[in-house]
Formats: sequence, structure tokens, C-alpha cells
Amino acid sequence: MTAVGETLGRRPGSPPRAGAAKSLGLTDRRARTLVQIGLGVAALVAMVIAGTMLAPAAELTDLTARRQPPSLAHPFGTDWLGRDMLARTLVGLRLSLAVGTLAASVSAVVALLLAAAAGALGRRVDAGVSWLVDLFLAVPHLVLLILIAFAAGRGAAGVIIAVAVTHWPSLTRLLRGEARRVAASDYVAASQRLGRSGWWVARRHLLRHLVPQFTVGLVLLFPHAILHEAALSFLGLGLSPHAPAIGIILSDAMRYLSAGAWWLAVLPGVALLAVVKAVDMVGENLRALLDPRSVHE
Amino acid sequence: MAVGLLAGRAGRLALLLVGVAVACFALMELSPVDPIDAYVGAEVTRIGPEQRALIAERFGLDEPPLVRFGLWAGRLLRGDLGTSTIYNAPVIGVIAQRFVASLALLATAWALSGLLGFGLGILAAVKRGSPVDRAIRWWAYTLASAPTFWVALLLLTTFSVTLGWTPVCCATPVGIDPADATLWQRLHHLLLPAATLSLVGIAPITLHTREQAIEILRSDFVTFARAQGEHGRGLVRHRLLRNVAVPALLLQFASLSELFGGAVLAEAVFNYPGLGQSTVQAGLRGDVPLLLGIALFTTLFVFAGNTLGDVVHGIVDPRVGSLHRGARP
Amino acid sequence: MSLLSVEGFSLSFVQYETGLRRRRLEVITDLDLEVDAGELVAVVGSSGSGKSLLAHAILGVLPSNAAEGGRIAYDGAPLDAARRTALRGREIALIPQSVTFLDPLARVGAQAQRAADLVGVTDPAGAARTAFRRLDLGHSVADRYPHELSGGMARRVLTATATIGIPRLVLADEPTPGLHPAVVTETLGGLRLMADRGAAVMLITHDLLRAVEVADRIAVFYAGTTVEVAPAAAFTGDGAALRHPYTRALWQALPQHGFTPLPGAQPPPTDLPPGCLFTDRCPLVVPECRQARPAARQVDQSLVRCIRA
Amino acid sequence: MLEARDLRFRYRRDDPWVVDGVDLCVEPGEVVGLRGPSGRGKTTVARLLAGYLAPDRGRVLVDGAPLVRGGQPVQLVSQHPELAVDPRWRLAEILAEAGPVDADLLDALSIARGWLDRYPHELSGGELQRVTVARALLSGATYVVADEVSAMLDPITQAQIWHVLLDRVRRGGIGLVAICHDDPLLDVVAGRVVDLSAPVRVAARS
Repeated sequence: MTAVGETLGRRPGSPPRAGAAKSLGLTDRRARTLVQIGLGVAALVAMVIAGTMLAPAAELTDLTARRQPPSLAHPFGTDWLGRDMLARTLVGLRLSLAVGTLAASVSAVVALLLAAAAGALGRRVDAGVSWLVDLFLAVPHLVLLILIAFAAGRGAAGVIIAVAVTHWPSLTRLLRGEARRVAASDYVAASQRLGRSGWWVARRHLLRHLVPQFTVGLVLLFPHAILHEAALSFLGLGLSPHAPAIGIILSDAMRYLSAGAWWLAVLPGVALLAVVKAVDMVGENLRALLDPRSVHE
Repeated sequence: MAVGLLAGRAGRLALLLVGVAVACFALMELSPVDPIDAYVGAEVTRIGPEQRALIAERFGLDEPPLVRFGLWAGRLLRGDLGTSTIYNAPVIGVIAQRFVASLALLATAWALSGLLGFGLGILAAVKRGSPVDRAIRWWAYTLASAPTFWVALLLLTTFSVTLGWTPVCCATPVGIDPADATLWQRLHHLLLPAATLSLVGIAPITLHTREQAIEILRSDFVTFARAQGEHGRGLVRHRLLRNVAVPALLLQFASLSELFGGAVLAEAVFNYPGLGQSTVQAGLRGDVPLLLGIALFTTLFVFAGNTLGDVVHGIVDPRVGSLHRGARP
Repeated sequence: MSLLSVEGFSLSFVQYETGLRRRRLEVITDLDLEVDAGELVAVVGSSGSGKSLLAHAILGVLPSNAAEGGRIAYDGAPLDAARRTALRGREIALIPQSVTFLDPLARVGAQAQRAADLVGVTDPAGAARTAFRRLDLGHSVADRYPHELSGGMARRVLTATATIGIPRLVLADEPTPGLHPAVVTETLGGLRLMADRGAAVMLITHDLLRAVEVADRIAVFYAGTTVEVAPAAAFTGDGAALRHPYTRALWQALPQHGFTPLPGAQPPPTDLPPGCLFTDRCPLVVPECRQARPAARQVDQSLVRCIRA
Repeated sequence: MLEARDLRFRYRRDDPWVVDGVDLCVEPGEVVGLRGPSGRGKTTVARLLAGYLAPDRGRVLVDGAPLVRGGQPVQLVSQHPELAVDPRWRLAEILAEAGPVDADLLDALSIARGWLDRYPHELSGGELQRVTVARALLSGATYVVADEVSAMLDPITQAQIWHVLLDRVRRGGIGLVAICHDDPLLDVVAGRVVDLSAPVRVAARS
């Protein structure tokens, strides 16, 4: 129990050193948080750059090197057209990240607008927004995705619209809940009594509380968006069949499973998992920085 | 008091279904895919204009959108969801039969992931900071980041293709009439899809339960229990379990939406003839009546889950229950 | 030898801030206190100054990021983790402050029965019923949930549940806030009764007047340490019999004793001054006060931590 | 004059009245005490007077005009300061919201300048309460409603806060409504006392 006392070189019971230091500066735990965010972001950036550079290589078919297992030349092996799987995977991941980014930004704008409208424009608008959120969350997410992908006529536009349009409800509900809590607080009531306008309260109080939640909620939106895009493409309702999307790569790989080409299915999946985990790691650590009390280290 | 609540809830359900019906119908209208082409499918090149007119007339596809919505809604209210173009059978029949097939998969995964997730979450919280906690958390985070269909592929590759222990696809052995399949054969075919859905379902439940359990372990009443000498297993059994179970139950009933999404993917990989698979087929081949039927049915399914969750919550949590029973201190 | 003796006790926490800052909170520094069987000692200090943590430390139910220092002895022997586990609930009892210390999802009767079970009584249900009757709580109260209890009722349920094992050391944490004056008198009377029957009772409160009414000795808690432990009798008149300047200022600030406020505020736990903690507000301050922490020494019947007492 | 006429209030329609016909008035330069056992609606009266809640029946008037939602010369200081300040603001911002900082007032309330760049959770209840009192006074309010402001505080902090409030009543001419269950304190600070447990009349005290 007295571990921490010792490590700080203070014999228990002795008077603390002159003016015990207020804050102990960069600490091991917070250092780890920063390192993890750095690592996560660096990994994602490196992946995007690699994906861009390798884009042409992903299309190179080499019929002499068909279905080769992972080797130094082709770390992820090659597919039935002799294309290098690592290149295709990286390009696919870049595409997934792009879809994720688009989905996150659309959701961000929609969520902010609706949450603000719900907060500022009175009870009826608030009830309307809350009902709209319930409506979107009433249908299972993947079913809604399929419906919208079908409505938008399959292909890249379809999946992007589907993913983009179905991720704002959870973020809106989070922001609206927080906005209502802040609006009902005594300190906002005090501000009003001090003659501050609604806009002033929104800018100085609401924003200060919503930004951390919004940032973390937004970053944690990426994994969902990426996985859903991959799922739609896998089911054949997403990107066009020849696009190097992870979903397509994995659904093609299914055909060759019985022939033993396990690497076509396993390795791209691992890469996608790594990307999603990197984004998730960045999100969780951002939360630790922005809202320490909500994190149980 | 309870009747009022039921009426309120039925009202909300009706409003929700109307909303979903209108939204989904509008979505179908937006689709550039010509319903006739989708219906005919590959042989579309070989049918002449008169046949197209015949098909349009039979399925009422040539009316203006608002009229068609009126017709569709009218039939809907009379319980007629129209005919599925890909199965050429009433949509209600298709959904009912397919849902029963999916139910086995959904139920096992729902129960399994609920129990295992709850147990692992509590274990991780009680042993917070230990290697056990770190391992469980790392495992849950990894699974939460893994695409469901890829996990299915992984299981398929290892157990069916490489080891050959489990069938490669379908709900009953290929080549024999599904009616004759024995229970063991059905369970054997259910193994991998259910395993996939459970594995993926465990991750979020574990993380949520762990979060909730840590919150409880920090609470005042656990401090007082520990001051009375409570510790270890006794603390878990007497103070922790119920306080974590109540919110966990609510979450469990609210997870049906995510669960059904998982089923769609698992059924696609294992070619399991459930409602999930037919949702995908309907999306791929533009079976509008079936898609609309599934959208409405799954909304009902999710709403029923949430309602059941609230009812159970009212029973299990005295603070909520007392509101209904009107108990006053 | 007193039943409970606390020597040079210190308690600090490490908390994480938004962004990178981590800060150390020295909530208790160099605290000395003794409580004897048959005696009621009050620990008086402003609320939120860390007093309750002293009770939690004695019982060993502190959160994981707490760091303890100094020595606590019970019945002559050091109170280490093993003895704490053995004595918790049986010989040492905590009467917590509010209804949030009761399990919201369990009936209060069942919780009392579980406490009796932990003490090891043969008939836990019977023991719980007797404890409730002792605090004249009707048997229907046992079936209620915590949120269905009034303030006074919750107070009595907490006391009954905590003292089922007829403890030798009772730690009562802030029992008075939010209660009707009559209920406060009744609650403090109950504690007095336990002391008179031979238990050592520590009453932790911010209410100096109520403490003086019921305690044998009063330990005045300031910025994490007890600056003076004086007999209740010393708290009379204009406080001349009180040795430490802070205690005197506390007494004279009461509405009934002149209502004269002493300027300044307590130093924050993150930034404690090196010497005596009261230097920046003390009317008697001299340069030596800033050099080192004054040791506690006996002056008349009071134990005072001040070189000029 | 801040006046409450036959105030009635309850949280839900079928609940008994929490505030059952309270009349009270306070002039600038005067301290009116409000006494009553806990749970008799003292805090609700405080929130009605300060415009945090709207009465179901009866009215709150400031110099004859009804209290409106926006800025009002009536400020509330509540028992729980940690709820009345934005946890994500530094203390300097909290004070700045009320008006330009008045150094004498901060010294009188012993608010150390070092606290101003800290967050609310880094301060104790007593320290935070000084800040909320400073905020109420900096706003130039003509009336202050003090609801159990020193119930949880040590006697010295309590004496400091009340001395500043009483000083502002005498010098600054503000009207103060002092709500508390601690009779000795009420006897010292209040000119006249309204007793909530007594029947509905202004209990004038000498």
C-alpha cells in the first residue's frame, strides 16, 4: 500500500519535501497515451501513403505467378491472376479509410446540426430529432445499409451514401444527451440569470462540454464505418467487383478456400483488423486525454 | 397503470412502423434498378415488351409512386405483404419460414455471447490490472475490431476446410431432403455460424460489463460492504452480480439489431438459409416486396427486444418498478 | 494503551488531469490521534477535507491509487492488511454517511442480514431483526429498498447494519448533515451510548458545536493534520482554554461566540507549505514556524502541534 | 423590492404542494431569514425567488415587475457550489462571466489569486462557495438569495462569507434572503424571519 510513497523517495511519515511539486509533469501512464496515439496515427498515415504508391502495382497481373503462398517477393502471396495481394490489400485499406473518413465527416456535420437544433430550437424540434434518431436505429443497421445501397444503385456511390447516412444517429443521440444535461444544469441557469444570451451559453458552455464527447465519438465512428463498408462489399452490395476493396478481396478469396489458398482470405482480414484497431486505439487514448474521469485505466 | 404504458408503447410502435414503411418505400422508389429487370434477372434480354407489360401489370409496377404506396399500404394493413419476386411466394410465408431457420442461430448466439460476455467482463473487472484483465481486454478489443464475415471465413478455413470437422455450408447435409435431417445434423451445421456470431457478440458485451463492474466496485455501497468484511467471491455474489446484471440485461435486449446484422453476414459465409441470407438475396436481385417486408419485420423484432428489455428492467430494478407500483416512502 | 492509536499517519493520492498533468494530493499529513475504549473522540474539520478517508484507511477500504504512510495500531499491535481483513465488520465498524452506502437493488433487511452473516453470528436473520428493533425500526422497514427510506430512517438503518457485530471500535462518518435537529440529537445520543457501553467511538464531522455536546475529546483537523486534540471542557467561554490559534479562531467564528472571521483559507492538498500549515493565517506566526512542521506536544490536557502554544 | 406573493409550486401535477402559499418581501439593505425544517421546500422557494423555477400559482415581482427569464438583478447562491459552476471552466472564467474582477471583494472572501487558473474539482467546497458568492456580488445584483450557503462549511469560512454578504447589504444596499436551518446563525444575520413551518403569514420579528 505504501508503494507510491516509497518510489517518490519520501520516507513515509517524514514531512513532505519543501513545496511538494504541484504536477509531476509527463508521467509514465500519460506518456504511454501519447505514444499510442502517435503510433496509431503514424501507422494509418504510412498505410495511406503505401496504398497510394502501390496503386499501379496492385493491377499488375502476372499469370506466371498465380496463387503463390506468402513469400519474400509477395508477403501476402498472389491471387488467381498473379496480382500481388499486399498491394491490393493496401489499396483496399486506403479505400476503406477514405469511406470511413467520408462517413465520419458527414455524420459529424449532421450530428452537430441536429444536436444543436434540438438544444436551441425548443421542445418540438428536440422531439422531432429524437424521433428521427429512433427511426434510424429502429431498423437493424446492416438491413438499413442494404436498403440504402440498393436504393442508391449499388456501386461506389451506393455504399458510400449508405455508410455515410447511417452513422449519424448514435453520435446525435450522444451529443443530444450531453446537450440536454448541460442545458438543465445550475451553471447554465446562473449564466442566464447573469443576462447571458442563448448563443453565449451555447458557445461558452455547450461547446466546451460537447467537443470532447464529439471528438471521441467521431474517431470511434471510423471502425464502424470501415467494417460496414467491408461487409457491404463482401455481400456484393458495395463497391464494384473489380475494385480492390477488402470486402471484395475477401469474398473472392472464399471461392479459393477449398483449393487451400488460405492466405487470400486470412491476411487481408488481419490487415483490416489492424487498421480498425489502430483507429480504435487512437479514439480510446484521445478519450483518456480529453475526459480523464470517464476512463477506467 | 400498466395498461397505460402498453397503449403508449403500442402507439410508439405504430408510429415507428409507419415511419419505416414510408422511408423504405421512398428508398425503393429512388432505386435506379428497374424492378422488372431485377425480377426477370439474367434472361431480361430475351423477353419482349408485351411480356414486360404483363409482368408490370401482374406486380402493379406501372402505377405512379403515390398510388403504388397507397395500394401497398392498403394491402399491408390487411396483412398482405405481397409476393416475393425471387421466391415467387407470399412475403409473409418466406419471412416466417426463414426467420424460424435464423431463430436457432440468433438464440444460441444471443444466449452464449450474453453469458460469456457477462462472465468475462466481471472477471476482468474483479481482477483489474492483472494479466487476466489485460488478456481479456486485448481479446475483446481485437474481436470488436474484427469484421464478422472475416471471423466466419477464419472458422470456415480452419474447422471445415483444413480440419474437416464441420460442414462447409448449409443448415442440413447437402443431397438429402432437409425434412429428413436429424437433430444432430442440424446442430452440426449450426455449430460454426453460431460460434461466429457468439465470438463477435462477446466482445462489446465484455467491454460494457467490465466498465459497469468497475463503476460498481468503486461505489459507496461496495465500500460499506467491504467495511463489513465482504470480499472476494462473497462481494461478487452479494453486491456485484445483480448491480451489473440489471444494466447488462437492458443492453442484452438492445443488442438484437447488432445481432441480426451479424446473422446476415454469418449466413452469407456459411450459406445458411435464414432470413439474413434472404435479405442479401433480396438486395442483390431487387426483390422490393421482400425487402420492405424484412425491413418492417426486423423493426418489429428490434422493438420487441427493446420492449422486453424495459419490462424485464422494470421487474429487476426496484427503483424503476416502484414507479409503476406507486410505492412511496 | 489506547485501543486505537494513529501516529504520523499520512495519505496521498495520485490523480490524472485533462491533458498530460498528473498531480499528487496530500490529503492527510502527519496525523496523530488516539481513541480509548469507552471514549468518544470527535474529528472536526471542514467537509471534503479528507477526514472520511481516515476512517476508510483504518478499515483498509481505500481506493487503489491511495498511498498510506505512518503507523496505525489497534489493541496494541500494528493494524496491517491481514488484521484489518479479520477485524472489519466484527470489531471495527464504519457507520457511513448517506443512503448511497446501501445497495440500491437489495432490501435493507437482507443487507443487514448479510452483515450479520459476515460477523459470524449463528442466526443472522435474528441478529438483523434485533439490530433493527434496537434502533426502533419497524419490521416493515426491512422489506424496503434504500431509495424508499426517509433521511432519518436511512440513518438508523446504516447504524443498525454497521453495529450488528457489537464492535469495539466504531467510526461514524459525518452522521449529521441533512437531518432534522431532533434526529441529529438522537443519532449522536446513540453514539454516546455505544461509548458509555465500552466501545471506542470516533465521530467524524464538520459540526463543531454538535461535536462539543457529545464528545469527550475533540481533534481539530486542518489541511490534513490534527492541530490540536482538546478535552470537550476546553470549548467554553471565549475559547481561552484552547491552545492552538486555529482552534480558538474556529470557536470564535461561531455565530454564538462573536462570529469573527479569520482571514485566509486552508492551503490546498496539492501545495502544502513547508513549515507549520497555519503560517499564512496565524496571528502568532514567527520565522521559526516556517522552518519545520511543529511536533505534537502535551500542553495542559491538550495535545498541540504549535511551537507557541 | 423583491416580492413573492402567495407562491405555490409542485413538481408533478398529482403531487402535494411543495411550496404552499409563501409570501415574502425583501427591501434593499435588509436581510430576511427563511427558516423551516429540512424538506419543507426551502430550496424550492429559493429557486422560485431567483427565477430558476416558475411558480404554478402566485408571482415573484422585482420592483413590481414580474421576473422574466433573461438577466435579472436577483442571484442565487446554493448549498452545492460544485453544481453551480461549469466543471470545464477555470475559476477566472467563472468570475469573469459575472463582471470585471473586484480585487477588494476577492481579498475580503480570501480567494487566493493562485486559485483562479484552477478547475472547480481542484478546490474544496468551502473554497468554491467563496467563488460563487463572489460571482453573485460581482454581477451587481440588487437581491441575493442565499440557500444554506454555509451548511457544510467550517465556522471560519462561514463567518467570512456571511461578513462579506452582510457588509454588501449595509454598504451596497443589496437585499438578502437568508435560508437556513441553523437558528443561531439566523438570529445573528437576519433582521426578520419567515418561518415556513408556521401558518402562511409573514412572521414579523422585532
